Amino acid sequence: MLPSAIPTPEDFYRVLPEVLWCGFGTLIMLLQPFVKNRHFFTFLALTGALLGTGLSVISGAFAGPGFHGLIESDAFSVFFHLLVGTVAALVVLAADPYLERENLAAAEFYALLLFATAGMGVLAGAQELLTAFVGLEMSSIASYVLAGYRRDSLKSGESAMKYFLLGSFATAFFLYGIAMVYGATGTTLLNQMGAGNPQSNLLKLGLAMILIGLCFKVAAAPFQIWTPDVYEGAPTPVTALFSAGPKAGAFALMLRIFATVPAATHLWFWAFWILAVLTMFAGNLGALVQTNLKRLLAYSSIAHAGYILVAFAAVTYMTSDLNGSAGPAYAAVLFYLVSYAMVKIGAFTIVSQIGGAGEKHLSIDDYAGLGQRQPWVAATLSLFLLSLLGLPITAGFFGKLYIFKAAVESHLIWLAVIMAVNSVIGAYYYFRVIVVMYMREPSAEMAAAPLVRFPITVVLVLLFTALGTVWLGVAPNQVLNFILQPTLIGGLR
Amino acid sequence: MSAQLLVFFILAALSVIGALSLIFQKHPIHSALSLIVVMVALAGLYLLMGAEFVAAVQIIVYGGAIMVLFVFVIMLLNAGLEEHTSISKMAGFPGILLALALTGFVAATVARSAGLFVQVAGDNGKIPGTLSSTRELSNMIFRNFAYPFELTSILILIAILGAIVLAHREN
Amino acid sequence: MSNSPMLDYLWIILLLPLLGSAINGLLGAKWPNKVVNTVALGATGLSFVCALEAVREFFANGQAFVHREYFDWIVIPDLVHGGSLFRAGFDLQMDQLTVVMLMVVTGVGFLIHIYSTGYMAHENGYYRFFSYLNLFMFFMLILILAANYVLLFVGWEGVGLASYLLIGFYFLRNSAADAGKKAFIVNRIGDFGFMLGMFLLFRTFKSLDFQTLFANVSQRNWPHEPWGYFGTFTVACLLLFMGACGKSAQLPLYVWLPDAMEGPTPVSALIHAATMVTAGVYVVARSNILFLHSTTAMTVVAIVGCATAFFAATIGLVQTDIKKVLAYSTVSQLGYMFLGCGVGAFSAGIFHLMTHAFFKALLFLSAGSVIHAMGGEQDMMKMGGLRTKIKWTFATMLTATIAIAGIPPFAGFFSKDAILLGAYINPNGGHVLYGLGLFTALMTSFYMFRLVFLTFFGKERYDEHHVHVHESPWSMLGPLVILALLSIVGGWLAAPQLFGGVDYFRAFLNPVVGQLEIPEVIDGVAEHSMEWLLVGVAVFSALLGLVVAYWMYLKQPGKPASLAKSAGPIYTTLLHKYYVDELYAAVIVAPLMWISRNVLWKVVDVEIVDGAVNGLAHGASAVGDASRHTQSGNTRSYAVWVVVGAILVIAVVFWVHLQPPVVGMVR
Amino acid sequence: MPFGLLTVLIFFPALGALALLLLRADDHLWIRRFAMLISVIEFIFSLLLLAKVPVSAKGYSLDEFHTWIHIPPINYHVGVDGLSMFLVILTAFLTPISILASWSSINHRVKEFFIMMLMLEVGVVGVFLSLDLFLFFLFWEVMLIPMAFLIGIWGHDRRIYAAVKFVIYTMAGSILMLVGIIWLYHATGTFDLPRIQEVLASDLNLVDQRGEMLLFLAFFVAFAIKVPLFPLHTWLPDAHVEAPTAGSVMLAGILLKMGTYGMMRFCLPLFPDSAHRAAPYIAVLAIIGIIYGALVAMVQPNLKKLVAYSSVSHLGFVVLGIFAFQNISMQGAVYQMLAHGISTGALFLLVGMLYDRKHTFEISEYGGLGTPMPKLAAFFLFAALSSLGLPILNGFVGEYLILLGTYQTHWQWASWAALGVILSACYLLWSYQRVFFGEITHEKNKTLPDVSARERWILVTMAIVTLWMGVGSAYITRRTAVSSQTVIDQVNPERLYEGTAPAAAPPANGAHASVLAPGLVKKISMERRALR
Amino acid sequence: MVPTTYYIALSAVLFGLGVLAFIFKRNIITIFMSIELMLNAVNLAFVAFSQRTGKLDGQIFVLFVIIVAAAEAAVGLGIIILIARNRQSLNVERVDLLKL
Repeated sequence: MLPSAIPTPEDFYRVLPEVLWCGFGTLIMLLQPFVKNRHFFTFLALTGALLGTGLSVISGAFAGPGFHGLIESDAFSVFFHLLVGTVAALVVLAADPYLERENLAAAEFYALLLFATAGMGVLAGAQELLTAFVGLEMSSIASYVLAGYRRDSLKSGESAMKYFLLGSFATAFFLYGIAMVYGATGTTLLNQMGAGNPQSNLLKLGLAMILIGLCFKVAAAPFQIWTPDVYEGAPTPVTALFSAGPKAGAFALMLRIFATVPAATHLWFWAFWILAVLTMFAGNLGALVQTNLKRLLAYSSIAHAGYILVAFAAVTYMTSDLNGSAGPAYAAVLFYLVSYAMVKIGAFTIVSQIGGAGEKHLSIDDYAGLGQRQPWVAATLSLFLLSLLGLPITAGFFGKLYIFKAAVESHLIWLAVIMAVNSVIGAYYYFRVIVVMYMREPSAEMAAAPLVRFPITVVLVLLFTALGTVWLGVAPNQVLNFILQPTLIGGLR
Repeated sequence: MSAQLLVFFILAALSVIGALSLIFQKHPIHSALSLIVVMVALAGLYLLMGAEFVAAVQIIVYGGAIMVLFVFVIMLLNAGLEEHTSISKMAGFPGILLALALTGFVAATVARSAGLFVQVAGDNGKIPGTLSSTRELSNMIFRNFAYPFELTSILILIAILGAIVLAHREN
Repeated sequence: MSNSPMLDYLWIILLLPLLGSAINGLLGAKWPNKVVNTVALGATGLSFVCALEAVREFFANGQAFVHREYFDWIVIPDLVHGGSLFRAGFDLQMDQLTVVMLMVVTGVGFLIHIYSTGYMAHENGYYRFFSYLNLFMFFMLILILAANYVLLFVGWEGVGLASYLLIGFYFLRNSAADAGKKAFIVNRIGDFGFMLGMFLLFRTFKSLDFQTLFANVSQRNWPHEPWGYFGTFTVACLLLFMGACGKSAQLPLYVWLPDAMEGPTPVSALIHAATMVTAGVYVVARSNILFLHSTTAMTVVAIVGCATAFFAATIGLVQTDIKKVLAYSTVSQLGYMFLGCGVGAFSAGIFHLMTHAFFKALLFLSAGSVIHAMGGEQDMMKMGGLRTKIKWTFATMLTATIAIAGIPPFAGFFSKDAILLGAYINPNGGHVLYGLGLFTALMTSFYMFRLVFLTFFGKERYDEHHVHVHESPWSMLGPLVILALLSIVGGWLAAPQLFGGVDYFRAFLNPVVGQLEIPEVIDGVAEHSMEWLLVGVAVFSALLGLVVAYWMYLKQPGKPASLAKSAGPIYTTLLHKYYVDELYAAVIVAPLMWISRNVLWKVVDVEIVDGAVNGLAHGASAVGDASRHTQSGNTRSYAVWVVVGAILVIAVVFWVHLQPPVVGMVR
Repeated sequence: MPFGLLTVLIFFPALGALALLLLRADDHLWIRRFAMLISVIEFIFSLLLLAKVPVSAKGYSLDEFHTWIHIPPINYHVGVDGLSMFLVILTAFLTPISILASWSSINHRVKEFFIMMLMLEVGVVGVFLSLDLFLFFLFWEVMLIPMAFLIGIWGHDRRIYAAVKFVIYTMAGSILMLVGIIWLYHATGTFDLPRIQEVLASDLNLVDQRGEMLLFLAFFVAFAIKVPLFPLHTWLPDAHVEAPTAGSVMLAGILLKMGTYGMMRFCLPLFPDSAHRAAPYIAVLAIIGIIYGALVAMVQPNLKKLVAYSSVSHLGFVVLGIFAFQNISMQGAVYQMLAHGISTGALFLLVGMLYDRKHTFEISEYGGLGTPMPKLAAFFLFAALSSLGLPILNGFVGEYLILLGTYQTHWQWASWAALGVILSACYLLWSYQRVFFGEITHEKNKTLPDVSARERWILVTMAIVTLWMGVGSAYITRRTAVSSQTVIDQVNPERLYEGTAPAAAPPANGAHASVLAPGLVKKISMERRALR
Repeated sequence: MVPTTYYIALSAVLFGLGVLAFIFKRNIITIFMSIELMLNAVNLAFVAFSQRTGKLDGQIFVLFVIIVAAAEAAVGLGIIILIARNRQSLNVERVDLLKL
């Protein structure tokens, strides 16, 4: 009995966000020759992003496998759809003044952004490796283009080239991994992989290769090497997207694989342990010596990937420990991704605004005296930095807390301690930025320059992210309840 | 040695030689041609395995379209002989050694896991009739894998869009 | 209402000087001297009157022990059993010993206040001086009225503070400031011992109230600690004695007292002669029950006292500063008092304390009068022949000298004799102590008469054009005269039975201090004849000192110089006070400062601790900086890193099969 | 009423800071007045505690409980006992004092300054009142930022270095404490302090010995850094020297106490066995700190650094008192915390006043100041005396009780620590002499003005409190008795040493009480271990 | 009949050579080609496994990989053109503005 060629309506509901994102992306492309007003596209893209995000609730209502089990609509995927959709909407808002300032085409940018978001959405819902691969490529290829979007800038082009070459390189690994897993298990459906012999070296190797590919995407050391360059060179709103969106998607897939495939969960914990430690140190130590804020934030996002990997180590440990429940560890990952995405987008948006035309003012020294010149901006950036640092009443604190908790509950005390040490190193460079903003006098050039304007869209982004950061830091209950609902975690197992 | 095996070895040798040639050719156009050799050799192997449709696509799309694109770009950019710089110390001896190590390990692992391959259709490995195979392929693409297939259209759209954005020269 | 109101309100006695101090200190700056006088004298005078009244009531009540609790000062409630774990109340008590001290402190203190109004009349900071002086009175009264060690310690430290302030009264002079600081710090060293002593007592007896503690000791038959046994009593007493050494300037903590002469002379008289420095003796006497439980402690007290007496006297022999001579004399006499206590003759020690208060205060005040007359000159070598110019001063000074030299029937004779007798009959090396004490008496007589001769006799060695010698006002002479009278008759209170007297003093103190029974037969000789012999020897030695001084300083004025030359190193050593200050500076202070600065601060703190911290920070930065080089910007290198990562991941997946660690949790 | 006095106490300054935000930034006078008003009202609120907390109330009073976060169960649980009550009052007292002290010396970014002061108060009061471990940690961290800003913005030349050092040091400790807190939560299933105590007490096997020690250390190190205990103290001199006067006062007066408070509140009751095992080492560190801090203070050429090092020395006493596990010494430690807050606070105020006049902390730049400014000199002497522990001033009571209590079980510790009593006299009097005595060596110093009316008010207030605490200590010790007894009971359930017997009896059969008492603590610890 | 292992081994070798080429080559276009080589190796593996398992989805993958490769090629060559225009060099080692 052949499956029907016509997908059922339910199937469409389950991929509604992707459909909407792709649809709006296409729509924007179609309208591009006819509409000159760039704000119109902003509006359209925002509508699309938000619509897709909002309607992911519908796909959540039709929980279950779709398209013959290739994708799965569950709370988990809804969560990630909400996340990447919100990220996309925020990036749209943040990009509007940026594109205008840098005189870049708006329509294509938004279209690519929406396609990339759709790719991430696919990644989040994928239950099958090929679908995941296509989703990954959607987001990746769009990302390559976005990274090089400032064509006139040497750095932007270089960023795109590095991202593209190394990204494809890693994708090849990922793909090879899929091939081996397929060879070892005869299937690419995640939930059928249990059939394979978990002791099979081929399966191990395949999963390792997949891990390598994903680690590249989430910038885990020693695959993090591309991150600072690409982040620095890419247009700043794109950097904001990179640090939040694709990472979330990749982590989503990683969670699915390493929570679902039995062979993948068995004693993989050392790999995550080592990767986590390396990543944390690589990010934090690298950030210590940075003078460019954008680059510093890039290193910091490496470090945060490391923290998330700590939770992964806990996840894998828990699943290998028969009595343990990995629930809190999953929750830690998810919560962290939310809090982190919010903060990073906010921070990069400010960097994007302060950077000025041509992104000339990226050095930390350019922020000297910001506390006096633009107190609200400085306060907001400080809030983000403190959240990254993990100070209480910010989202970052709870994020870190849950990871610590997951690590401690998995008896990974030393990992927790190493993470603590890294938090302290991190505190140093985040705090240094705050110090510069508040405790240094501005340079003569910056003092003479007019105040940086913050258009309404950017203010909206900042308002949303800042309030979200505080909200998650003060009352994380709702988000936690959502994350911890049994269907979300149970859906994975 | 069976004829199939012989053909396999010839094609395998061809592909490896092509790959090596890709590496050692100085001019990109030569490298591109070497890659085409590899692709053709692989297409032959696909045929050997009975995957005619894939072999055809390999030749037409890969060897034809994509590689032509490469050659076109090489010509467009008027790329000359490869500049032989060695700025990266990492990519010198240690890099090559590491790459070889990786290759060796992967090859050894897969070679030794012969018994671990999942087998579904018996040991003969014969794929049911080629004609039906293509038909089944289309069935699978449009039924089982309809969703990713639709997604690839978006992917192509992205690629077009990207190419325009990147290569488009304003005025 | 009680029929003894003053005893119920004992705190008034000490509150008055405090009020005086506070009023003068806070408001006196803008007042004329007269008002300041009125307040200060009023406070002390009233306090003296109240003390008299209290003493009267004490006697009227048949010398019953007085103990009044006013409020809880420090209290740690015991919540398990009720009551308190530790209580240091603001409790005052009065017994015979207190009476003696109270009379001495308020009486002499009042006299010196009067004297000061004359002496300090032309000084800046007049109000400040009286404020400090009253403050001193307050603390001294706390010290003697306190009913527990902790409150006593308040007075103890408080008088140290007052002493610090008064020594440093001329704070523009660095030497004065130094001396004040030195006094405080050396006292603190003693207090260190005192505190530990208290702690040990509390640990053993669970109380620091005199009444409770002494009752416990005397009623519960704590065993006596023989020589060489370091039990609670011995250790506690030695620690307390350490505090006494600091306060009463005994070896090896005496060094501050001579320097304390930087303060105004009335201060020297009051604090550094009559009252504060005797606090150590008072504490030892107060704790006599404890000391009597330990042979070791008693012996140490006796030895230290005797040694100090001797040692300070030798230094006194050669000093030329009139106040320094008196200072060493004070140290020496304090040694005597301790000798008395140490041999068990507590009442003799206290008696000497009292007589000493009279004549030493007198000596200082007279010396002050001399200095006043000489316009601030203190070097005896620049005086001489003052006898005729300041007659009253001379007369009083001579009285005091005779008293301190131990010539009967002046006060010093009786008290010193009692101590020497006590030493002589002490079975533990008493003869040695006696011998040293006697020799010290000889030296005392010598240097005191030397002082008198140098100052009042012989040729005038000062420039008459610049110094206008004049007699002091009656505000100063009055107290001198009163004290002179006391120096003469004070001793008769305890005229021994030998002279047909009744030892009132001893009998009076009997309930408080353990008494030394004078055996019927000493060394096989009947007691009285032996006593006569001892008295004779003592008087002889005093007279001998007088004669030698006369011979050396009046008959043969060149002799001292030539003697000094021939004695060479000994003389220099004495002149430099055995180089003890220098020794302390070289052995303790300098190394401590050097180590603190160059090792602890600059090496341990800056280099090691901070260095480690900064080193960690720098190390992290260095690693960060080093890791930069992996970030070469070269895509090929990056690719290699990806390969490295791939190999790493594969290697871990394939070869790391360790079980995850489980740390520390059983659950 | 859903929220009670304690909530008001914690958040009232935050409200004030928020309101302050609305004032015009250039209206300095009203900003100052308003901040002063807020802090004074807060002080009055804090005094209400005295009335509302019964003297002999066991456990926590006025506690408020609101659920906050479900997973993990984090609650807003605050309460007060004798221990925290006075620390809160001290905080509320020193804040207006500091604000008054900054009245004219802070002239730029005035609004931010006072906001930071009030936020600091929020954090500190929160730390003292939290009964939820998590809440505690939250306030602990929140307090960090305003303090860092106070140092970093309004500090002196090397302010940034000092601020960063302060933050990093504290973070290093506290993040480990966070791990410890989570571990503890993992073991007990709750963050609620009273609940954790119950759980730990009811099930001795909950945490094994090694685990308990690790937990103990995780907490202890964080607190020890804050105290600061040798050798974790090097941030303190830097922070103090660079901080503005108000910052120094708050830092020395209150922030350091958070460390010792934490030890009493968490280290001892939660991990009694480990506390016993670690006590000898900690005591040694405390004693080293006492002596070392004093010696280093002695040779400081910088007056403010001298006072800073003196804090190291004084806080060493507190730690010693805590780890002697004696009610007397524990009470002494509590008292010393309060006393040190006042006396060292006063010293810093005075040093700040000197700085306002002369713009230097170098002792060599001063000298002979007693002549132009007798009042300041008098106040300084008063503060110095209270700091060096002169009886009837506040410093004595704490020090004395600590040493007395410690001596009861560890005479060696007390003896060594008592050396600090000598040394404190050395460095304080010596520096006093160098600053105020002698002839004036610098011409400019001759015309320095004496204390102004505002400064006099500050100093008089401090002096009165100093004196009152020195004389009326029983008022406080009666109120802290229950709490410290509770701590002792938790750490030392057997209570072997403190009998009721008003006076010990002499040993029977002539056997003699030796001064060298056997190590009773060791015995207890072994007994406890045998129980497991 | 050729054992699947042979194909897989060949694919591994080709993949490795691709990796090697990526590291070894300097010209961006050639580096991109080496990626294509790696993808080809993957394809070989897919087809081989597909033959082995007798399931067709392996071949489907190959088709998808080819589509993706085409898309990548379009974008990649676009990027290469961008680089070449901006820098007048195709040597990947010369493109190192972003570093440290």
